[in-house]
Amino acid sequence: MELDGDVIVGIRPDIGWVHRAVEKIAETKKFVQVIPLIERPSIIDSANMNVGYVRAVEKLLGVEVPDRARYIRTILCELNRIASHLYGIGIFGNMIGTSTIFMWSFGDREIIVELMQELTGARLTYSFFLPGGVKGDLPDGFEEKLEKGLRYIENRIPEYNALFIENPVTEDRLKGVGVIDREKAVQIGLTGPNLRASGVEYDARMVGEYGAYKDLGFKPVTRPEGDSFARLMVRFDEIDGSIGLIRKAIREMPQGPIMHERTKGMARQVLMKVPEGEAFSRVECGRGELTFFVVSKGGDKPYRVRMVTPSFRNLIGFETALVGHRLADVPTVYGSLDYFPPEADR
Amino acid sequence: MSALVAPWPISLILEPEVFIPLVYPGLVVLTLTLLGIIWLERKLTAKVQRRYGPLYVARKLGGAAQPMADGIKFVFSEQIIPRNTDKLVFIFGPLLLFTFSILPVIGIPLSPGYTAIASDISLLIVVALVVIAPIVLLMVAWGSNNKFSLIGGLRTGT
Amino acid sequence: MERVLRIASDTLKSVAKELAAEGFDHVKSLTGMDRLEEGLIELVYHISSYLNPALRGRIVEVRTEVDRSRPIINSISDVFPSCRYMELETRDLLGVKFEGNEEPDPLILPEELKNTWPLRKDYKIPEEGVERGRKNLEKIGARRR
Amino acid sequence: MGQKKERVILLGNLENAVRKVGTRLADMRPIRNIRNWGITFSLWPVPLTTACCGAEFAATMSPRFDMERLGVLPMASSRQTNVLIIEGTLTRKMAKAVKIIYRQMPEPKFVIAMGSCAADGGIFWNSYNIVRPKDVLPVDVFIPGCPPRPEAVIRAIMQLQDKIKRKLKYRMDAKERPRKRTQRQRVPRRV
Repeated sequence: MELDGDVIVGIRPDIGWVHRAVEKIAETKKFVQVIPLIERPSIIDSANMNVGYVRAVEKLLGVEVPDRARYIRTILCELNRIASHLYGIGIFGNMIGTSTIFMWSFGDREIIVELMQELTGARLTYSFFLPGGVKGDLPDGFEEKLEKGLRYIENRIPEYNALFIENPVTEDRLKGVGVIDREKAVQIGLTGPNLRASGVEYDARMVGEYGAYKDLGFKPVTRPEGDSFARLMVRFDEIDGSIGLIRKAIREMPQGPIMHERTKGMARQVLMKVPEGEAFSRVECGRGELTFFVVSKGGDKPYRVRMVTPSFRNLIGFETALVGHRLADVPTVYGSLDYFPPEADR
Repeated sequence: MSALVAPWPISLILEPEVFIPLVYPGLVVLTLTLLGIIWLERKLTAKVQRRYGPLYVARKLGGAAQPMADGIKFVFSEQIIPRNTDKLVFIFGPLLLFTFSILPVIGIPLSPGYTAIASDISLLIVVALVVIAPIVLLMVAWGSNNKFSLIGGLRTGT
Repeated sequence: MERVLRIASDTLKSVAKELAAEGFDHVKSLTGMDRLEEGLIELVYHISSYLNPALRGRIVEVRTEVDRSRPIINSISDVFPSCRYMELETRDLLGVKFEGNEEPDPLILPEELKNTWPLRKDYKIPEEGVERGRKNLEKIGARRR
Repeated sequence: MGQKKERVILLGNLENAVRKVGTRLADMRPIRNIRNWGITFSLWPVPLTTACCGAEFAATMSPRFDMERLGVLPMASSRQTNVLIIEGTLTRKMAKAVKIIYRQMPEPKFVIAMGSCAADGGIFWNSYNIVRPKDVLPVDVFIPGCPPRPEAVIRAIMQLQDKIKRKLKYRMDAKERPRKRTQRQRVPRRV
């Protein structure tokens, strides 16, 4: 970061601190073993990572997921998105200095993590989706717990507004800081809430062919301003959107099998030979759009797994947002772009 | 009164001349209130953040001994003096900073009958002593010979 | 994938300009694949559009090959700035030199792994597997079951 | 009176003498207990999130598994901390930073390696960019799990507290630390 006195003149991100070579290791593992591997980069958003890879493998296999599995996938992905947004808001609050918001959002996130543990058994890394379907069905009594948890989160959001959003200190620090306008955001290829906060109405859930978003009638949330405050508010709006999606998904949950016949049972999964070919899939993670490009040479190990994560594509947002601002604005913009280093370095 | 002359050391402590600065509004009570305030502040921030504060240190008192535990830890931890700093200023800076921030107390009348320096210009003394603290702060910032701490010192000093 | 364009490596910039004119505005992902047998490195660009509602759902896949011993190609980060860091990452991991987008120090790898190009197929890393496990057991002299 | 007798006072190396007396005195029964009690209940970790286990460490700080009950308070500057928690995988670049921070910490310092990646590489064991923390730092407590649950992190802190109560010897500074031979593993052997 080059400074002229207090004003930032130039920025060159120095990443690679958490580069653990996921793509190189994926070439030494079987197709099913790659699932826990690609979840580790963004551990707080692992269901969306998992669904991205699994969609690519399903395209290679030419397998269609039964309806009930699609709905269960949507529920877990949306729950994970709420937890990921609460994590981002918590870190953002901590960077601005209000550690109360850090504690509040992490405390509320525990409710969602508890729900996901109820459904899948794990706190953070679920590996719940397999090529062809979902590992387990909804536990009984899950609907009431889910409804209770979601109502709790809905009652908590107004308290966040009162303490954090309507408070003048936050507005002075966030409004008009780190502005990325519409054309610039599209040109540098931002993704996720950062893109929608600059007024671009694009969400991979609209165009992606995964989950039950088309049947649930999903519409993205956008804000025109494009500054740090808009990015924060888009995340809060998306939490409400996700709560609505989950409730609708639970109401319209179809009956039926949860796994495709050809890939039922762990034995078939492990010894699965994927036919030769390439598949590209894109999925909306908590932080943005995640794309997978899986190439298979017919063996039981992938030839090449390419994974471009949202934080890696948001990395370029720092230069446009920060140049010209003061040194004190760096934490504000860093938190608002919700940059998660392990996800960017893979 | 004289029948109750206590043995020699206790009657010395009970003398008002010694008792006031040393015990009541003086050192002992001051440190106790200091520890109490630190403990209360940590408990209150925890209560605002919907969690317990320090708890298992002295379970029955609700973690009251936490400041003492921290103090003991600092007493026994290693003093690191970096090589390229100005040794003298680096060591005496914090000491002076603490003394100059406590020093104005001598001008303040602790109880109706008792002040350390009983004079009619004691307000002037207090104001004069309070002014010195930022200068010592800059000395501390200058002592550690590191541009970030210098910037920090300038920002807090002015 | 609806549209796949296989083009020679030197016409990449002109194709990128055409796509930009057509309404595509960002690169979703740039994949570098090392084809050891044919002695080639294949670059796959996935380009799509945010603003143009007609093209929003469609992704164009542009594929070019570069010779493995002399992997040089001109960069399209001036047409699509969004792929600047992806090009730098491919340079670090695969050794493909993008003219017009050079940076002295590596983006993702540490200093000592600067020119090792780990994603190439000839850069081997220890693999797991039953045979390897058995060899370790013999090394320890474990009783053969 | 005659000539004044020269009295030779054997001073020896004063600095060493004071150091020895200090360490022996600090290891005496009453002082050792108070010191160990003080250190166990105020373990302040460095907020150094090396990798993805940081999410679970943050969950340990959150209201539900509140770490501050045990007196653990993440402190900003590494001068006031005495625990270094390596949260997750240690890459080569991060290992250099961790080494610098470890040297900055004052002496009674401990290292907790959190997660199976920090124990022995975990799921990234065959990556070319991974360093085992046990080759870089003397590690006191390992926490299994990927990511370990917050209860496991708190159990590790309790284990560290027991370890301190049982066998912490007083050392004035790093010079007296017993040099344990840590075998250097340079690059994972190429197959």
